[in-house]
Amino acid sequence: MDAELLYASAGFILFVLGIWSLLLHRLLIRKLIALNIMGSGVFHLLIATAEHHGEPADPVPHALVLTGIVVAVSATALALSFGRALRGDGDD
Amino acid sequence: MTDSLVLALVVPLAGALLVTALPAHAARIGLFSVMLNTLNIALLTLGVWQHDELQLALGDWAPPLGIGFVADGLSAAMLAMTALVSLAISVYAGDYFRDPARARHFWPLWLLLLTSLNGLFLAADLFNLYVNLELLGLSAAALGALGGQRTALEANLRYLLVGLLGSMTYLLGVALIYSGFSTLDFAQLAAQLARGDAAASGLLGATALGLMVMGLALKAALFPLHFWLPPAHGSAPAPVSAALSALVVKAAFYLILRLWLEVFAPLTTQGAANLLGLLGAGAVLWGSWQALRAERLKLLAAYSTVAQLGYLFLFFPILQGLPAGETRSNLFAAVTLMALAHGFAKSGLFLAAGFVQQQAGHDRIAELGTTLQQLPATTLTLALAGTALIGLPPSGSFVAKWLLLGGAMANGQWWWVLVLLAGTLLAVAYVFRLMTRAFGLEPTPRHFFTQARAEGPALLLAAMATGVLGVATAPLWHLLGTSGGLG
Amino acid sequence: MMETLDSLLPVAILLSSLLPGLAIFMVAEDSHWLRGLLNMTGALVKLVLVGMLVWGVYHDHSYDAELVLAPGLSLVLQADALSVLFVTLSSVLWLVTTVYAIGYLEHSPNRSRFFGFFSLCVTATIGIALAGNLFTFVVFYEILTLATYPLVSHRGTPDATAGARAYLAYTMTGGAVLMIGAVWLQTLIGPVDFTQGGLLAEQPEALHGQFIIIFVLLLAGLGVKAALVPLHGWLPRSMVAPAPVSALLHAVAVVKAGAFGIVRLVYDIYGVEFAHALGLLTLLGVLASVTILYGSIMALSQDGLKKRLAYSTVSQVSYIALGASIFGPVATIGGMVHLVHQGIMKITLFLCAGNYAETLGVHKVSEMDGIGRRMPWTTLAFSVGALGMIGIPPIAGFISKWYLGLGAIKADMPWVLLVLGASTLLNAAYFLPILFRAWFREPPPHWPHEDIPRRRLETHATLLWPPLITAALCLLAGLFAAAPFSPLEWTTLIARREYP
Amino acid sequence: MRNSLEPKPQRSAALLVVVLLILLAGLLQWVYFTHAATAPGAGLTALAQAELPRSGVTNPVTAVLLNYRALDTLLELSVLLTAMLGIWSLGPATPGYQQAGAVFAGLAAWVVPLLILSGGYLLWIGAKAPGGAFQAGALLAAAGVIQRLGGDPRASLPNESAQRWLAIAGIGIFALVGLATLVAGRGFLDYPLAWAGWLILLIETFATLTIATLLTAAYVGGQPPPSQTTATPGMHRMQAPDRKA
Repeated sequence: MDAELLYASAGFILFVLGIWSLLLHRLLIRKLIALNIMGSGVFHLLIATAEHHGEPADPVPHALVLTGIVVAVSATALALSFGRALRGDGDD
Repeated sequence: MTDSLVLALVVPLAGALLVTALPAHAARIGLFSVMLNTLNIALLTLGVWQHDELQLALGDWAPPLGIGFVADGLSAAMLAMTALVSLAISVYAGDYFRDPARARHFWPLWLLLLTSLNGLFLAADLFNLYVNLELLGLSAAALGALGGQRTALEANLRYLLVGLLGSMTYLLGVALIYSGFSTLDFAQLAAQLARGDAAASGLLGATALGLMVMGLALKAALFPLHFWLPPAHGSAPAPVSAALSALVVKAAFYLILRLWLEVFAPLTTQGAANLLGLLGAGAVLWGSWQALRAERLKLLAAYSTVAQLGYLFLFFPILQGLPAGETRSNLFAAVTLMALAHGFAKSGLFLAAGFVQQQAGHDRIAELGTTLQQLPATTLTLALAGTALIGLPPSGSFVAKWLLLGGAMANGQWWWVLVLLAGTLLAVAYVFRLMTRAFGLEPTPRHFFTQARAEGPALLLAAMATGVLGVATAPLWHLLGTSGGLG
Repeated sequence: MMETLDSLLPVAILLSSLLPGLAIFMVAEDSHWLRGLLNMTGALVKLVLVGMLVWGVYHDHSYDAELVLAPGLSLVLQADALSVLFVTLSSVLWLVTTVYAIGYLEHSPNRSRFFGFFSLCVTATIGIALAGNLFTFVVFYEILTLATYPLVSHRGTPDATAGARAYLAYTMTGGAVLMIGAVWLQTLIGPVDFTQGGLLAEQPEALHGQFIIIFVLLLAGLGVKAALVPLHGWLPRSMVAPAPVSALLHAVAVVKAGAFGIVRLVYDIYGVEFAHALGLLTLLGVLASVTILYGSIMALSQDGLKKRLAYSTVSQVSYIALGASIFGPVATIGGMVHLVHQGIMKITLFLCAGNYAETLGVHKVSEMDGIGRRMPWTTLAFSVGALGMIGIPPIAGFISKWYLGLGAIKADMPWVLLVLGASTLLNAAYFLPILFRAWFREPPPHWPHEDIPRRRLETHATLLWPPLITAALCLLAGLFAAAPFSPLEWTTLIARREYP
Repeated sequence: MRNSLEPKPQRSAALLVVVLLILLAGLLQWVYFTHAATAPGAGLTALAQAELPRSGVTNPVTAVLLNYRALDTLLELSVLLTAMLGIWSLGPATPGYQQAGAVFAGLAAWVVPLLILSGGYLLWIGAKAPGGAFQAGALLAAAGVIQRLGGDPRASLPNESAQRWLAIAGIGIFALVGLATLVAGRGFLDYPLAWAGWLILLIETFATLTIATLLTAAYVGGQPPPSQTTATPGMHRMQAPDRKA
């Protein structure tokens, strides 16, 4: 099996696992990890897409992944901050 | 002329940067940027009016390598509505966030929100839209939590997470599209799909469309994915609620409309459109019913947003079933008109509700009688907005509903008529449950306006929905290029 | 140039009450003077403009203003003979009622709100009268509902709120049904322009079944406002409104909007011949007859004066529908002329009832003993209105009944005569006792609530003159029925155009 | 969607979700593999390579990020700014950590300059090879994180006002360059070829500073405390670090 198909396949599985974890877990931190796993899934797919046999890798999906990562970091940071504000100084 | 496309992004963004750097002058710079944005959007709309469509390849890189911006009639209409609503909200917010400590948080986020909205209505590139969607989701959630109460934080955290789930789902669709079509550009994608080279591409495209629509439907709070909306919109500060309900969910709806009817049109089926319509019907009934039962004014307004979005989705199955022609283009204009009218009405309603809440110290409907009777201008605002929500003349939603009914009948899809009937009567009930309290034995207020800067913008917004949009619809039809015999 | 002026006239008539109405909302509560000025200017300007319109229409001038909303969907204002009839009635009675209301509400709360909506209400009525197609009609019909709701609940008491709620429930449901019917019809045949002689007769026969259903829908929607039994429930309950509102609601705006709509429906959409051919006139005639009898019977047992008048309205308005349901020009004249006659008679009665309540605190029939001695002029006006309702010549009501009866005979529908006769007897049975009490019984030592002391006049001049003027109009319309521009002559003109 | 306060989902609902998700996964796999087998997309490799000489850089990814699709990057920076503004709006920063001991301080003294140096290198090399503003900014932010862990409550960031300027600098320069090309009659972010390399470097330099500031500020986690605060001793709580950094 080609590497990129494996990547894509793994990407789909990661994405679905992410949704599963997001929907069925209660803790914010798990939900955020789940969202990031979903993101990784999509990025896997994009990386797989960039691969074309014999040619250099397609730079566009790579750039999309980089942009996507920054966006995911931003969202995660904001959500964590929400969690902290909600928790106040109480327990986690 | 195409400069205005870029400026639509740069003006609010520059404003956001400036108010970030100079928080002491946030209110002034912020209001100025929004005014400048309105002016720019006016120019843009004028450009679309004259040329039907404005296009731009950013950095002079033509798609598929670069990002394209396209402003057609639909974009221009949404942009113009956004510009006017945001101007009114900004004037109101100057009064609402008088505390400089809150103002300095509000303005930069608000201008970033405006940036993302303008970007969403202009970008013709699936991935650029994703970035805009995230910008929108983050700024909206942060704005919604500005009130600072626990309920607001919880509701907006959930909103943020739901938004992220939605955008991730959307992004997976985008990735699939790129893997299959090697382009992210609307026009190129539409052309490839129209050629319909291989069955496999169609399957891939349909799956991607499904993912994207699902993600966006989550963001547009389509029933039953609406659960996050009422708490988030009900707990945000009034100017933010206005923007969230009038503009933010509308942006997600706009994208669905654009993708469904334009880019992916060759792949959509009547069955799928029926599903959207069915969910819309559910939203109309459920949202209206919940609005009827809501005990707080802002919650009522939020549930009514769920219902009104449902109306917008009712257009899909009917549009799908109609052949190209006058009825269909009329109906397309009608859905736009409905979205605009709701945008104006709901923002006016939320701003008025915010003022009522400030004056009364609460927004429990059962105890609002005194306050409503003391505030004639605000009560009139609520009444005008309510008229548009019900869809009575002279509101834009009445015209839209008339055409929707006509479309359903022309199509033989009778069942939607019943949904509309039930939704209308429920809306009458929930609007007048509030308006009834405006009549009582309180002493007569001496003046129409109590605080013109807070009440004026809301009244003007509501009057746009009920009044202006109810009679002056011809320009919209012209803008959308479906003028037929309008000349 | 002439073209533009012609299309501007109907718009100007609409604006002459709309603009003052919007301005009045903003007027500070204490600025009586400014509010009065806006009100009176609007009413007088409207009257002048309507005068010009009457003159023009009489001379076969056509007035047309169109605002296109979407392809196939326009707001059209036009003036034909029928709309002029209603416009004139509304604007004359608006002026009278405004004068009355200024006096009546002198010290009551929320005047800016009241007069604002009052003007909007008249605007909507004028819009209904001038509507050139079904869409425009529905638009103004719904606006009328919205504009009258605040007037019904104006007093703010629990009663008023409940009355307004009932009003709303009936009219909004009716409006929705009307809208569905209207859209359906438009989907079948395109824009429904009001056309003399109707526009459905030429449609293919396959559609006739749907036309019947649509007629029922439209009639149901219009019947709510016209208070056709069993859709009349809101009307007695909305009696809680202030007297000028009741007067306007019952004599002009709301019930007439419904009745006028029925007339349009029969004559200018379906065409009376076509409606007859579909058997729809019988349906309408039966409904109208039932309503006439039911309203009169209910009126008998009401002690509240306004309630008795309200049930009388239920009954009397259906004369108009009855006229429309009889095929033939004479009955058409009878029905349409009753649009005007019932209006001026009923407004007289309501204004008088308001005078009794405002001056002496008398609300019930049983309190009216000897009231004619304390308030002779008001009672005189009341008597003219009441006798007119019964149909005593030479008062206007007689003309209507005469033509209706004659029309029924010509159309070979003798049972209508029975309805008319029974109704007349019932009218007499509920009005004559009032007159007897008022004129011939001894007045009580104290009136329930004498608010306005007797000076030179029995009550304020602004309260006294309006009913006297409308009573005079009732007499004039009867006495000079044959004069040019009388309501009768005008309806004859309409009927001639309807039955070529 | 549930947040942490809601009850555990019903077992049956959970089962339904799992079944649906398995179906979704199956669908995605099937659709993708069918497609990849019959009509794989060609990608934009050739086009991106062909236009590379006109982009001002030789690293195709950087060309995409800062030239072909520069708008994405401009908006991405705005997203990061939004996150920081949102974080600031949610309240003040948590107190810093206890002053670090000698071992950590010694390590930091080694690592921080190294990080800064590597950041500079990555920024420069970005034009030709993998690297660029985000990578460089992330390294600088890592340096800030280490400083905060070592006891500096502000993570080496300057005072609030300067932070605000730093936070917008990269986006501002980006937009200004765009406006400049617009005024010059070329269109927004349409760099003249001769200047493209330098303009991209200029943008990337400021973007690096901004990214570093924003990431560090996000890590600090709230509106900066007024100046001359000292570390509050006794706080050991670890914050969840930004994974990407």
